[in-house]
Amino acid sequence: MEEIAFFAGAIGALGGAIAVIALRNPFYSVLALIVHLISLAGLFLILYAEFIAAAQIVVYAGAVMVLYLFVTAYVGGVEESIWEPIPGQRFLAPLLAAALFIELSIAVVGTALKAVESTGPTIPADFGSPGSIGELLLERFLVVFEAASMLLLIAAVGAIVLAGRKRERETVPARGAGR
Amino acid sequence: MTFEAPDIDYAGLSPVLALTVGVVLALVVGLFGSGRRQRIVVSIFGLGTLAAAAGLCIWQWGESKELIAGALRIDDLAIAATLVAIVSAAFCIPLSWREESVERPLGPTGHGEFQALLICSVLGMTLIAQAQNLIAFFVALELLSVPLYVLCGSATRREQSLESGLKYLIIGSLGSATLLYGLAFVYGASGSTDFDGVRAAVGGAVVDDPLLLIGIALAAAGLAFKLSVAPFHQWTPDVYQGAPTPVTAFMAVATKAAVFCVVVRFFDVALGPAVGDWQPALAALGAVSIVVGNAGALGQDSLKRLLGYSGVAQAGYMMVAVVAASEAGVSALVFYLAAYALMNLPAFAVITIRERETPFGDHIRAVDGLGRERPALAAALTISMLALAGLPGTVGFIGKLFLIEAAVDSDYTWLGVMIAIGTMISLAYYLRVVAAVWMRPAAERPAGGAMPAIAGGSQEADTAGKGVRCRVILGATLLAAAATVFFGVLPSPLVDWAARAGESIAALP
Amino acid sequence: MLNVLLWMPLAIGILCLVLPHRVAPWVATIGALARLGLAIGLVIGFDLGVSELQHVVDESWIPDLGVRYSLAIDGISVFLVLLTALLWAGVISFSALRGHHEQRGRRRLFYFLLGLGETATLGAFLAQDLLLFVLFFDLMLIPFFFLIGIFGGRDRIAATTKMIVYTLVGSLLMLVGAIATAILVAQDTGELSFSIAELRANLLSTGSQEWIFCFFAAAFLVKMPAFPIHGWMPDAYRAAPLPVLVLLSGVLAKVGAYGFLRIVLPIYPDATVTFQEVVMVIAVASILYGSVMAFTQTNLRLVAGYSSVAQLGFITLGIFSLRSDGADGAVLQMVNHGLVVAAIFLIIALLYERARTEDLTRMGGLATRAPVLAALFLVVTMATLAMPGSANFIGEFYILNGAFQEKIAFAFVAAIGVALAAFYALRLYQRTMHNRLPEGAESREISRRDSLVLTPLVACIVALALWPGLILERGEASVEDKIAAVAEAREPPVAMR
Amino acid sequence: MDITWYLVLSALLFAVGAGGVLVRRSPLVILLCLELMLNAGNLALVAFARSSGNEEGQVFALVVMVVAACEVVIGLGLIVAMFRRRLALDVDEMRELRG
Repeated sequence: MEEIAFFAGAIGALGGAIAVIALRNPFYSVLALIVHLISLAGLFLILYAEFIAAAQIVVYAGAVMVLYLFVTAYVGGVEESIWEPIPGQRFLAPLLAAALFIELSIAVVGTALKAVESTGPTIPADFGSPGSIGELLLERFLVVFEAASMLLLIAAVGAIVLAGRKRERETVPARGAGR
Repeated sequence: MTFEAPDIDYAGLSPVLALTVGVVLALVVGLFGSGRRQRIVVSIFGLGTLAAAAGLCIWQWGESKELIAGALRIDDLAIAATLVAIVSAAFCIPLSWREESVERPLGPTGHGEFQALLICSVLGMTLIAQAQNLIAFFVALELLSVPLYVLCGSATRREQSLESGLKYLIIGSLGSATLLYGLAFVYGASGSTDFDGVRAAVGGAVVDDPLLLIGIALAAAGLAFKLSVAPFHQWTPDVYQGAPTPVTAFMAVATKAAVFCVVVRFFDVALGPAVGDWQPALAALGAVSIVVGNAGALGQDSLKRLLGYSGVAQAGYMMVAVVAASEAGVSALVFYLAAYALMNLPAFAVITIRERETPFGDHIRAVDGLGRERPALAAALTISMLALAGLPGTVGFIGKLFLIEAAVDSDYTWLGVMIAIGTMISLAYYLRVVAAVWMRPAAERPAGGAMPAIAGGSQEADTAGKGVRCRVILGATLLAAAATVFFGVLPSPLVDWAARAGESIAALP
Repeated sequence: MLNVLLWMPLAIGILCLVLPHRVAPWVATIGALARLGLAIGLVIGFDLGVSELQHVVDESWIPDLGVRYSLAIDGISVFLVLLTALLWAGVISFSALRGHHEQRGRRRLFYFLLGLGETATLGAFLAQDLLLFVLFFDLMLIPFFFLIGIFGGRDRIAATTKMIVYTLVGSLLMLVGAIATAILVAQDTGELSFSIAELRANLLSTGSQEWIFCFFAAAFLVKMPAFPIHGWMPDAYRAAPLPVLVLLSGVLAKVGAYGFLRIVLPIYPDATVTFQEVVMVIAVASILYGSVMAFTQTNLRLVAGYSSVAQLGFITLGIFSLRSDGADGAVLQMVNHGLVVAAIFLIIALLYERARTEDLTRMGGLATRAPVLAALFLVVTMATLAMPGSANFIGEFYILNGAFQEKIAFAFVAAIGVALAAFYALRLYQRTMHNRLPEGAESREISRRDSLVLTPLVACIVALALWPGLILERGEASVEDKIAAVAEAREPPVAMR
Repeated sequence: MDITWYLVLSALLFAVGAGGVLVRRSPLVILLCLELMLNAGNLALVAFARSSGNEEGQVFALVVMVVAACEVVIGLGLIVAMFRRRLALDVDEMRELRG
């Protein structure tokens, strides 16, 4: 049963990922990424990470990707052909990616760690539940939690700085006038 | 469910708290007023925050304790790196006055946002310098990077600035993702996210496990992106050139200080038992960086690009100190970081001033004949260049001396020789700037004497604020240049300070 | 005493920066003369026949790095200090008296840079700490970079950059070598120290000595400059203003030779023995190459420049004969050559004003109405070609004597150089002073203000010819001491016979 | 299921993401590829959390989501700003900063 779930999730995640880089229209790429994220959330569930899975779907696949869709729609799905880049790079990039994959796989498969080669140790029933994650966040990782919230705040400020209240045509003639 | 709030040592955490409050204050104060009044008020708050944080750091000097369930650790190394970051941020604030990107009244970035972003980046640096576990390390790295991406792109009118912001974001995120993957492997191999736990596990059976090795390699590559160590440096000159100059100054100096601090903790301490795994790799990175950076700087006509490549080379020099993996190495690193700040900031200040005074931007022609026109500025730039080249009588010489000593002491004499060779190559371009300053006549300006296209704002506004701006910037520049010479002649105070920082890492030989 | 001597030039230089244009040169002159007085005082107060260091200053400077601020003089450095003070006083007063046109309206900067240069040079001669020596050795370059780059002639920027890159290539490797020495010694003794005496007491293994020797030798040979690595010399000599050239050739070139005696022989004796022949080959090559080039050049500066290459070759040969005779002669010759070459460059400055050219082929007849100038020049020429009776003759005699005892073949070849010196020196004198006066040139007697500088200088040359013992007696003990350091590293010659 | 399976899948996703960053030119898609890489990291973290039996990896993964969100927001902000400046949304055309 677990195998079936894993392979279903894996096919979804991998298919989504490949679609992201293969599709020409960024709009479809975003949609593919959403598929990828939801499949990953499934895998997280199998790994007993309920809270992460929920956050993945609600926050990530839900909110962030919607923002992404809006921007893509606003900027316009700029069609770009994949097969026109600098000669060489398009051959080199897959090669590099393949080399990276092989290297990582060697590390993962070649490791002598017993824990990795098994299904994992027995774990308490509330492993990965919102309660136990929350407890960790507020006790051992309090600083991390606060820093992450600071990061969100500053990202919001940054977005406003970059994209917010900008009326280019009005500000240009106003140079020096509104001091 | 029982919930136990962790024990919080507010004294040790005080610099972080001060900076956090500062970010919020700068944002709130920035909402009121506009133009000149806004600039003054926000700057008072911004500089006040930095001064308070610096004061609290000095108050905590000599402490060595874990904060908040072992996630952070405040010790002399962390404080030293934080102070370098704070000083460069404080230097950057006056530089940003009348900068086109922040001064435009109706534009997107006001002084409030600008300084909030700046202080937030300092906050990230403070946290990363204290980080004691992988998660805090990662989130702090982002906390320092994300504001920098925005600051680089903050001159939204200039295409260059936006491009540099996007480029920095993409490369920075690529680095983060690589680092994250490496950290994940380190976590997987050791089963712990705490540096102590990693150290304990690495000291055990996993030393030669492929999982750990690949993890270390990926983490080193990711950090090399952030430190602009070759061959992960390609973004550096572009981003340095495109970003507003005050931001470049801050980015060049402070980022290195903070990230090198965590590199010491991560490699020298957490991965200390696996020293044989990473030492040759980092040594190679350092050597490549020295050669590539210095060679790249040779033909550059843009001063910011030149300093960008020189930064690549200098990062290589500092990498040598990490490779030494000894107390002397950490001391040398801290000394060099402080020296690096003192040497670089005046150079960037002079570039900023000349960008506004001449139509040449950051082209080397902008400083032609500076020796006759503005002797004080010329002297500051000269001292800074000579110090970067490591000539005696400046803090740069002592810094190199310290680095070479650490390298030789750890049986990496060839890296010491690499530093010497790099310095030789670097003379060619540093001296080119000095020669331009003193030995060439001033470049002819295009007819009309118009202000450069990039220096926005009206002529009127520029002359109005010129007096104050120049005096403050000039004062700070000359102070830094004087310190460069002072600590070159009497280095003992700075050496003691650096040695204390080195001693605070107990795990090193 | 040494502290005052060392830092006064810099202090007065900084003072000159803030003084009015008209006053600065005179303040600088007074300071330079005061230093000259101090240096003469050092020579008078020097204890004869003692090899120990005198007037020792020893303060802690950077304890964490084991660097001390320690200064002292001995029989070798005392005369080089005197030479430094003398030539700087000469150059500063020469420039002040003429309100030198080459200063391009930046007089204050000129005197500041001269002051900085003097402090650095004196520091190199006085330092008794290896790292302090390296520091001052490198620091010397900075003022000269600016002096040539700002006040020089055509192509000055390229020339000065070339010079500084060439010389720093050597001296940065020297820095690495110095640090490696101290650390390798510290690994045995447990205490990090750069003190030359300490390092001498705890020698390195032969293998380490050898590669470090190469770094030091590179630095010193470039500075001199010696034959294959003299590439910076012609450009820099063409571009440099003449007063600066006096210092460059008269004093700075000696620092390299001095470094061999002060540092390389005592600290790396085994390597010195290993590389003795290599350095002697370089020295002889420099003598021949320099002499031949000096004979073929038509530019006055380059004639003097290449003759310096040859003379420094002699000095190196003397030192690396590793005999006390040779080294004694080398010390004497360092001072001699400094005085002579300084006089020559000052005379070249005068000749240039009269002939409006520095090209030997377009000069002539300048002696017709200038008997005093001609007489002074003649004395200098005779000293250059090492006429018997001049101090140069004695110096070269000692050097060749040392070389004969050590390696006959080298001495024979070097002796050819002595003969060649006569050719180029006489050619220089004849072409400029005799024959017909070309158009545009005028023969004019030396002015009073110029003779105020040149006459004492020539008087020094004559005095030294009459009393070379002044230097030989005082230098002897210290030189013996340095040679003794190497002698232990060699197989004892007695055993061989 | 062995944890190794998850890790191999994660490595594959990471490689796909990295390849995408190299191949694609539109900044929008490059950002998506960076998301892929971060998510591959997340999968590895969660898998390692399972194998080591502690939840620290899961907390890490949560933080990575926040980070990813922030990077997306800033990246989109920059892209929108550039779009407003009518810049070509093509990394290869950033000629201004070539060199």
